[in-house]
Amino acid sequence: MSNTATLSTDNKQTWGGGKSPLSISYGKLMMWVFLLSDAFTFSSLLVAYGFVRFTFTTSLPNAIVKPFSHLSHTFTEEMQKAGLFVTERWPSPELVFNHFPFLHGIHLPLMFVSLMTFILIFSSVTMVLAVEAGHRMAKKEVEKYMLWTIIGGAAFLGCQAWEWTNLITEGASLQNNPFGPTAFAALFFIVTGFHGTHVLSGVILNIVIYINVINGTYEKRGHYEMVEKVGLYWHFVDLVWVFVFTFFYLI
Amino acid sequence: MKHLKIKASFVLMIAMILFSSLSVFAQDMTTDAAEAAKSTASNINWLIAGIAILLVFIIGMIFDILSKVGDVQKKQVINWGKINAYLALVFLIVGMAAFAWEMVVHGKLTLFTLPSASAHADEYDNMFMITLWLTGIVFVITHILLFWYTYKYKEDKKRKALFYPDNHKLELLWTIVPAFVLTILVVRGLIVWSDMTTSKDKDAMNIEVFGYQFAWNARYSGADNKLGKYDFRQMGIVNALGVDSTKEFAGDDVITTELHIPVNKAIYLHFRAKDVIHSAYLPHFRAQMNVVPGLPTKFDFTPTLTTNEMRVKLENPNFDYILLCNKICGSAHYRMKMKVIVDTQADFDKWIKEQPALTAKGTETNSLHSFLSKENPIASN
Amino acid sequence: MDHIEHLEHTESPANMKKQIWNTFYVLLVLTVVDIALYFALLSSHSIYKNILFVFLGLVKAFYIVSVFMHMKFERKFLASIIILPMLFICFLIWLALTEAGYTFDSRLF
Amino acid sequence: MSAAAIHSDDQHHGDHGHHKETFISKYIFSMDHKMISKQFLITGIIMGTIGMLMSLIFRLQLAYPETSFPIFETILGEWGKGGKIDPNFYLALITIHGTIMVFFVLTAGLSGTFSNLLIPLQVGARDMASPFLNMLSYWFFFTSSVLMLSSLFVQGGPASAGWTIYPPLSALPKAIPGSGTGMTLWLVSMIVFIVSSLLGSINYVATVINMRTKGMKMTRMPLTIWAFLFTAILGILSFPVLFGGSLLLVFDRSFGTSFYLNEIPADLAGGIERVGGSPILFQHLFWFLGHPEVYIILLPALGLTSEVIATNARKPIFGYRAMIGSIMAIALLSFIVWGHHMFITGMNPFLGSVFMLGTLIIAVPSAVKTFNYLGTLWKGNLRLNPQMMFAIGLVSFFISGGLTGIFLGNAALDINLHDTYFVVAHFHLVMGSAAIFGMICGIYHWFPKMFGRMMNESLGQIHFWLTIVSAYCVFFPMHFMGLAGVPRRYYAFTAYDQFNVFVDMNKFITYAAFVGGIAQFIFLFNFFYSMFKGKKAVQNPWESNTMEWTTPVEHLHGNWPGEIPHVYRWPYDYSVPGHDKDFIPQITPDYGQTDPLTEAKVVPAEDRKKIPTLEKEEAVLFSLAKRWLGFA
Repeated sequence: MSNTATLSTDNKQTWGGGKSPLSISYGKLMMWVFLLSDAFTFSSLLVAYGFVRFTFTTSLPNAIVKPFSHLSHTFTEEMQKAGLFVTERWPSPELVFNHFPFLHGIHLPLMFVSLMTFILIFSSVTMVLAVEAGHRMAKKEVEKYMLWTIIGGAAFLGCQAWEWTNLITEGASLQNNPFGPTAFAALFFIVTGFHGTHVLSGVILNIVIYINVINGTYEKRGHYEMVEKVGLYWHFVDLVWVFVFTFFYLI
Repeated sequence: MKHLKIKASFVLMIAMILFSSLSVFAQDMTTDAAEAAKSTASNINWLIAGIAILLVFIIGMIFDILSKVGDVQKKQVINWGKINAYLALVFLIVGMAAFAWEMVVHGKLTLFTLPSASAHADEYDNMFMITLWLTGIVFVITHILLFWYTYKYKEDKKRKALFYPDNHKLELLWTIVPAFVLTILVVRGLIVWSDMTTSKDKDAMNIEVFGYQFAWNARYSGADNKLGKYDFRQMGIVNALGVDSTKEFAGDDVITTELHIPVNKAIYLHFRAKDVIHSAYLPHFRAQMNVVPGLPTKFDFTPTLTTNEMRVKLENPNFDYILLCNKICGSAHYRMKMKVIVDTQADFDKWIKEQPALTAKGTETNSLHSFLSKENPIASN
Repeated sequence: MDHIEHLEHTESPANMKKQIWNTFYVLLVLTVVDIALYFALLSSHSIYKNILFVFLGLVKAFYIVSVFMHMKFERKFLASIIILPMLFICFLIWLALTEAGYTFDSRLF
Repeated sequence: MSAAAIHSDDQHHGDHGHHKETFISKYIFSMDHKMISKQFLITGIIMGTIGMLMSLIFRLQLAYPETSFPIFETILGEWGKGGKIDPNFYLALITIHGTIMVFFVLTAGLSGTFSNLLIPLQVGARDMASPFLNMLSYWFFFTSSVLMLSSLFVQGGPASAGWTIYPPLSALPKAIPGSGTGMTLWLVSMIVFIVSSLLGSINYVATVINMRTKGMKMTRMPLTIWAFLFTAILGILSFPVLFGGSLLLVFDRSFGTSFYLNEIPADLAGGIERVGGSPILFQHLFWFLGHPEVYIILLPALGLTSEVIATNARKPIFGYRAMIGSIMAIALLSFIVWGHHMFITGMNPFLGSVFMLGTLIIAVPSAVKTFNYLGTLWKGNLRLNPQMMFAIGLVSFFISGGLTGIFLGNAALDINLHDTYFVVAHFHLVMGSAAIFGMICGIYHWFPKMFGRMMNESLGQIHFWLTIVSAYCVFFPMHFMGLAGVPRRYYAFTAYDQFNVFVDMNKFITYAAFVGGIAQFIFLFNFFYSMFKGKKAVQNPWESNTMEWTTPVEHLHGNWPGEIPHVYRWPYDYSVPGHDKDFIPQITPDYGQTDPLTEAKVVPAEDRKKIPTLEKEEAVLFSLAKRWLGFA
């Protein structure tokens, strides 16, 4: 951080402006403003979700399937027969998201998404630890935590790919939805897909930064602000997931 | 100076050559194409365009030369400050005269000079006139000030402007006064708006207006005053509106291509579209509502003058009320309209009897009222 | 000069690390609470359940933004210019839901 | 992000960019904000000319619906068979005219040009916070303009659902030919445009907040900068919502989803039945951008005007703080009033009341701005040069158009005025003419700064008078057509007997439009001629206070040759009593004033080092030649 200070004063004399009233560098400010606008993009998609959802009644599950109970391979059809998955009603999430890798046939409502959430939160923690190590100019630690973050992000993407595959094999697509209104599947794919794109670009950015860290680019530059900026982006992706999780899986 | 002259004459020469060659070319064209009158028109168009561009060029050159002369002579050739000040004054006076002329002459062409044809039209016109007077006064005063100041305070090298950066009282004044005036407008506007959007009459006659590319249909609810259900999957060439006559309330429905409505009776219009958004605009009744596919919309009003009465009042035997499409909807948007005829109750009853109902059976008495099934708009019953 | 001020309110490394891990535990617990509440309230269908979930989501968001994204240590002004515009989104949400409710009603009757 | 930051950091280590510049790095992929602003301006002017020519074509159609113009067949080909415009192409023309004017001319051309030019110069920065992103912003904009224009040449013609592209018309290719490839290109172009706008806006905000020179407090910034700052914020917050909205529309169009479609049978919607969405949703998402967009257009114009009026009235702008306050109020309110475009689209009437309240409140800050302009003119010493005349014209249009807004903001009155010519007249006055006047006023004022030459004054004056008269002649009578119930976006009015009375008025409007169009050619001539042949500009031709006039006439990458001057006062010290000159530049300290940053007593202006100037033309030419040849 002290290096940041000297660098900025140098900038002031030669090129940059004279002020930084928010006491952050312009790069971080730009990142914050970008995240603000990106928050609006996600909000618009979630607002669309809310709007569409409010024009449907939510399904009232009259038969609750117990966790760990046996799941027949025609579970969706059974639900359709029971009147829980009809096109006029928004499906109850725990009946849709109830699969877990390697545990086919067991009703594990929302367990997999909890795991995904955990992975993403954990990668956020390693990211913030990398940023913290960057403040101390501890190159080795930054490397270690960056690597963990990248692994976490990749794991999350893998989980999402698995979940998508699972839903698609059950017949869900942009135009089709065995669980209820088509808009449910379409919105799910678009919103999680848009979030997934963000995660993917975050992972790519992280890899670029990781390589730079290994090469000692920031060591030479004297500060690890780049890690901080990408960290902001990474936390934002986590933040968005909190709301995607709340709105798509819980409500 | 010498340099300038050479340049100027050079430019003029080019201009002359261009102009003469163009006119010779044009003459050739006109003589050659005497037999083909159509292409002449085209060539003349090109000629006009060419001449216009040339004129712009010549004018530009002249003024460029003038300003260069001014620079050399160290004085302004044209004192635009003074000219503009006077022109501003002329613009103000002529503009205000034109404004008044427009209000008087073109104002007569507007709907507001026609007798009001629906119950809420007076309230509407009243609101409009209040807004017009208030904004008109502000318009005139601010424009007089704007152009008067432009004239009065034109640059005078001997004078220095008044250093007057702010005056909080004045600013407060011209914040509070508009706020106050707007409060009046808002409050009145809200009253009028809520009057117009809440239906008052429970016994209003339910009529469905159905829009599609590029025509309108009307569906009358028949004796039971309830519109039958529809299914958009059945909309086709045979059954344009997708109404199944065997369904509940649908049997006595009447589908027409003209909108006949009885005078002095509350009309509850339900709108439905097949393909894209249209807008049902009934200017004489101060009524408009978008017609959205998959979203039932409605508007209610009470006509107060029959078509015949209106014809007499306007001394125009050809007058007809219309319903026109006011939301861009495709190539024939500009002629998507429906004739609206306001009849007396007796005439209306006679007319509706002549129209064939969907089935002769009348109303089905199926009272099953499914909570979630798609139903056609029915007034609060 | 501004940057030096910025330095002063950064915590010591050990303290910071502790805070990060604490936040992680909070987030973890909140997520578990979310899932638990989901199953506890499965048969209920009140709007308050949704409000509760949104509230828990906002608490998580608060922790992420304030600790992970370092907002707690930034100037108040920065925090406000990032967070206040969210009010517009709140307005949009309120409006969209009211509107959707109206659409639902008008399709029903 | 990473590349940009790395780049700018590298640049900081170099000196003021005295590295080698090739033609490509200087004129094409330039990272100098002044060159980027010129690129924006010239692209904007080209797009504006195209948009204007389109409007002339459809004005001709409106005036003579029955007449055949062979020229149409020549230039439009199959769209002008028999010399008459195809009704579908008419709708395409109005759509593309609207889109080009709103987004490409008045958003990018106006705000892009002047934000880029003035933000670094007026706040005292070497360049934008990130020159690289700035360059990207221009090239995204360029790409999106090319995409938009290329949609004119595709099968089925360009997008023709109106610039508001309401689905289902824009979502169903069967509904109108333009909803095929043309609409896809429109959406792609718009998404690229949004990216460009975001890159630009983020840069502007960071520059204004972080890159100001010493002593340039927020309260010492010229009103232009305030306007640009809030314009950028509006863009950052509203464009993403359009992005989300158009993303969903892309899915509706191409991937068979139905977010905006309900009860559309399969044969209309490409074989897939569409159930479950709502067209109203798109309208909300669109107008969440659409209404702030109006102020994205208008605020920079008002900002430029504030500066021009103060400079040429030789008088401080009246109520500087009130002006800033009203900019803020307008910016905030613009986010909560979008529903007034939708009063009768089937929206909940209760929400109509909410939006009506907000809409009419916006009139208050607008009124404050107008009265403050009048207060500035009062007892001024007005130099009536073209930019001042255009600024006065802007105020006039702002008043006329703003007042008709009070009719349209009233939900009840909107019932009969919605989508009639009254609306056309209203927004062409207030955001068409007024914003164009602001842009032209800016061009006349800052042309010397941009190109180092002066524009011809007389041509400017002729341009002004022809333009204001023709603009009023075009748009004022339209109010009466609207009040008579004439709908907008009609190809012809021949199907309605009651509109026959407006035949003459339509012809008159068209003649006036042509006069206005020719007047713009005078401007174009003046602009391009003066760029190369105009009189050489002096450093501070308008005797203005702001910082951009302290930079040398010849452009430097890095703006100031030495240290960036410090700022000691607000920008509106015109005609201060007790001074022999009627202006005091911002960089002039008062006697005995302390430098706010170094805490040392500063030497009075007269004794200070003179503002660096390159007065001799030979020197300018020599250095220019050297730079062009690549020696410097």
